[in-house]
Amino acid sequence: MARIVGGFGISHTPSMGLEYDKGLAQGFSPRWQKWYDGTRGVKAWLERAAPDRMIIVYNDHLNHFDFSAYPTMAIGVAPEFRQADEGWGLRPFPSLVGDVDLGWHLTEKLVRGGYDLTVCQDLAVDHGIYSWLPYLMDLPWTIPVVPVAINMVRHPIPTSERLHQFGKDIRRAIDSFPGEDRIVVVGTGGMSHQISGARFGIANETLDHYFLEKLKDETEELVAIPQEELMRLGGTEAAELAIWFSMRGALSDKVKEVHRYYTFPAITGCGVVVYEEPA
Amino acid sequence: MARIVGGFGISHTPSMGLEYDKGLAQGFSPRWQKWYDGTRGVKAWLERAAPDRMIIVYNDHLNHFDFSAYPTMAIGVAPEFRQADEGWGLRPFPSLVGDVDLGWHLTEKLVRGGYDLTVCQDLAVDHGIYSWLPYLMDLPWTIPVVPVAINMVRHPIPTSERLHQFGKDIRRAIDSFPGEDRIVVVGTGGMSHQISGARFGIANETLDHYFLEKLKDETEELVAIPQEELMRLGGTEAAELAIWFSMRGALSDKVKEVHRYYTFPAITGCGVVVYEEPA
Amino acid sequence: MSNSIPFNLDPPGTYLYTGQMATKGFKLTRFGLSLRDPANRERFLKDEAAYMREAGLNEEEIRLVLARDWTGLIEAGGHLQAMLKVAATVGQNLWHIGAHNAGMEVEELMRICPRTVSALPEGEK
Amino acid sequence: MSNSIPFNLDPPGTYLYTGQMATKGFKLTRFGLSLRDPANRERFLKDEAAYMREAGLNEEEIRLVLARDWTGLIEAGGHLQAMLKVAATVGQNLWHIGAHNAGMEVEELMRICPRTVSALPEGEK
Ligand SMILES: [Fe+3]
Ligand SMILES: [Fe+3]
Repeated sequence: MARIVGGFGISHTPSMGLEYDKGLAQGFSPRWQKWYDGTRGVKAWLERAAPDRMIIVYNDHLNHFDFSAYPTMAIGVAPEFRQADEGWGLRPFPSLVGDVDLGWHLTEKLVRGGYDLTVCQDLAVDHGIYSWLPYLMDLPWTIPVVPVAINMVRHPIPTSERLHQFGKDIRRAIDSFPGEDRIVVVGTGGMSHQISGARFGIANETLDHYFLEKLKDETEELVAIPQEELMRLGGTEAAELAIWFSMRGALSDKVKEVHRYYTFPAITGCGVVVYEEPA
Repeated sequence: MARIVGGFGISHTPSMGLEYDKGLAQGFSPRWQKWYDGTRGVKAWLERAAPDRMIIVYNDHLNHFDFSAYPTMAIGVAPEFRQADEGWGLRPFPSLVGDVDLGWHLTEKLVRGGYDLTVCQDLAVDHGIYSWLPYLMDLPWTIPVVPVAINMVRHPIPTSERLHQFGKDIRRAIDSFPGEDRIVVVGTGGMSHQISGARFGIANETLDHYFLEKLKDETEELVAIPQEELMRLGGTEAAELAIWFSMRGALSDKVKEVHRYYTFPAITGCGVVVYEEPA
Repeated sequence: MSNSIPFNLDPPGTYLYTGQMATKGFKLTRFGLSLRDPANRERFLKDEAAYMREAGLNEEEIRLVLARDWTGLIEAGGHLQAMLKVAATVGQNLWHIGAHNAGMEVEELMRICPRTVSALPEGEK
Repeated sequence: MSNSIPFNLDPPGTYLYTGQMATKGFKLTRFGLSLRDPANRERFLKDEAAYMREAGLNEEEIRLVLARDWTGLIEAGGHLQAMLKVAATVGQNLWHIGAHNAGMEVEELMRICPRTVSALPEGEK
């Protein structure tokens, strides 16, 4: 039977990706250098974890979907997922390899289990994944991925409870996936930040550290925080932290934290935490 | 507080609409005349019920959505919903009037209550609604509508249990909708039929009558029937009967059946049943 | 059971449309649905093969469409609703698809429809 | 609390994007997102007003875009992510939107960011 060997939560922002490209070309700014250094442990862990497949719960930022039909939860099931043009051209990275088999398996289990997934056989992925993948995984990218996009751009968004339960149900679905494959589950969403309104630039590092500290063992306590409260204290985009609950829910109570890093380069809290399942 | 005054379940098929147009122009075929006569009681009831708003749970047949992004459950929230061109041109009917206020209210309650709706601010509606609305409601169509589209074109489809619960949760959402408006809830899906494979044309009238007979008071018994069983006995498209459960779930235990009709004009069971809430 | 219609969901009686079918027939279905647009219907009718090649269909899929092999198309993952658009565009309809699937002439199929069966879920009579 | 950032979600500090905003700003958002396509960016830059009229925007919305009135656009229901595409197309960026929203110059905003606050959910310290 397939099994989840670990997972990580990680922030994403457009600048995280653009600064990386710029850094490669003309040297990294000190603010951002720290972040790329701080995530090297994730890359090392990922190589050790050697996943055969990955599930990435993320959010789109109106870069693929639009309001003609905006899904609360969408799953990508296709042989590949191209990069979305966010309005300033494509970055020099290839498409993601899609995991059709695991994608349909999850779709079957999750839809029949009460999740109303929109199934995308054609999906372009934005900085929600592209802003961190390039420095966590060497090219060529060969590990097939199932992306799951959660609505965070317009309220109502799904509750923290539901996203946490979603992770648990992903885990249950994996239990019945045939084979011996090793699976890593990622949850990615911004930490404290707000990028519109007069509160633009709000930075609550205290909140972010508190979140990283509690995620592993005091998950329920974090899940119980109203999303309004996360937004009030950490900025509207801090609501994306709820996506991390899906990753946490997909892992067991027995995980070990093997890496954690946090910095605040510009206008967004940048954090990462890696959990590993016992062998 | 707004309240649901009743609802109905009704079949839909493309021919039901096309034969109606043909009938108006050059006289009705006897097979179909029966159906239009049999639904007159629904029209009369609808006039008496005088709804201020309507919720219609239906399914699209790859006429609006496609597999680039096919939603398990989609809600339309827009000022109008145009008719979908199914591949043989538009029929001479106007767009539906959309109910933006009720649409967002339902979206808020249902998404926060654990339904992962894809919200459509631009939606074209196919024969799922257009094949019966023209003879149940005089023009101009003024009652604003919230359409909810359920995936029935590709498995996995949502379970009968979930669709039934969905109706109950629609009812709960209406309880908190301000005003005194009268609301009618419709569930529409084909009865026994299968339109591909060597079993093309299968007609299980026994099953359809059984369904119509039990829907009001023995709902749970019907809900418990595996959808595979419905398809095995009534043809693959009989799975659409599960949509009727959402209508039933939105109504109370105290409804009175005020109209029922059934016929089998060609290759699809055509049935309708109307339930009215006590005053 | 009339017309010996089997009470199971196996081919050739039934082609259940699953995710795997949707992956296999993704381009075929997309092509069929493109014919919801009148302008595309016109372009397709002008040169069927050219239109399909542009839509990314492979040679086998193109052959199936040109042959109006509705059963083969459904087996190849073309969704019935999408193949129905193809049929409508070339002047055929649901009955042609059904007859091809059922292995009979359209007239014969129309004559025996509705193919009445009578059965209730297990444990009911 | 630095920069006197309020811990609430009211305007002008925060514009929560709700369904009602999405209805109000549907065309505006759709217009902004159309600029994800390079060809549209080019067409827009050639004649902004003409492009916007074709996109169905009303005169007030067009005026707001021409004035780069990012705050007015957000109040009109233009989603930030969509307005960001407009900004990028006209050579501005997120900082310009933020500065306009915060009522200061870009340089000033950049200087005071990150605008550190420190607070935990109620009952925590
Ligand atoms: Fe984000
Ligand atoms: Fe149908």
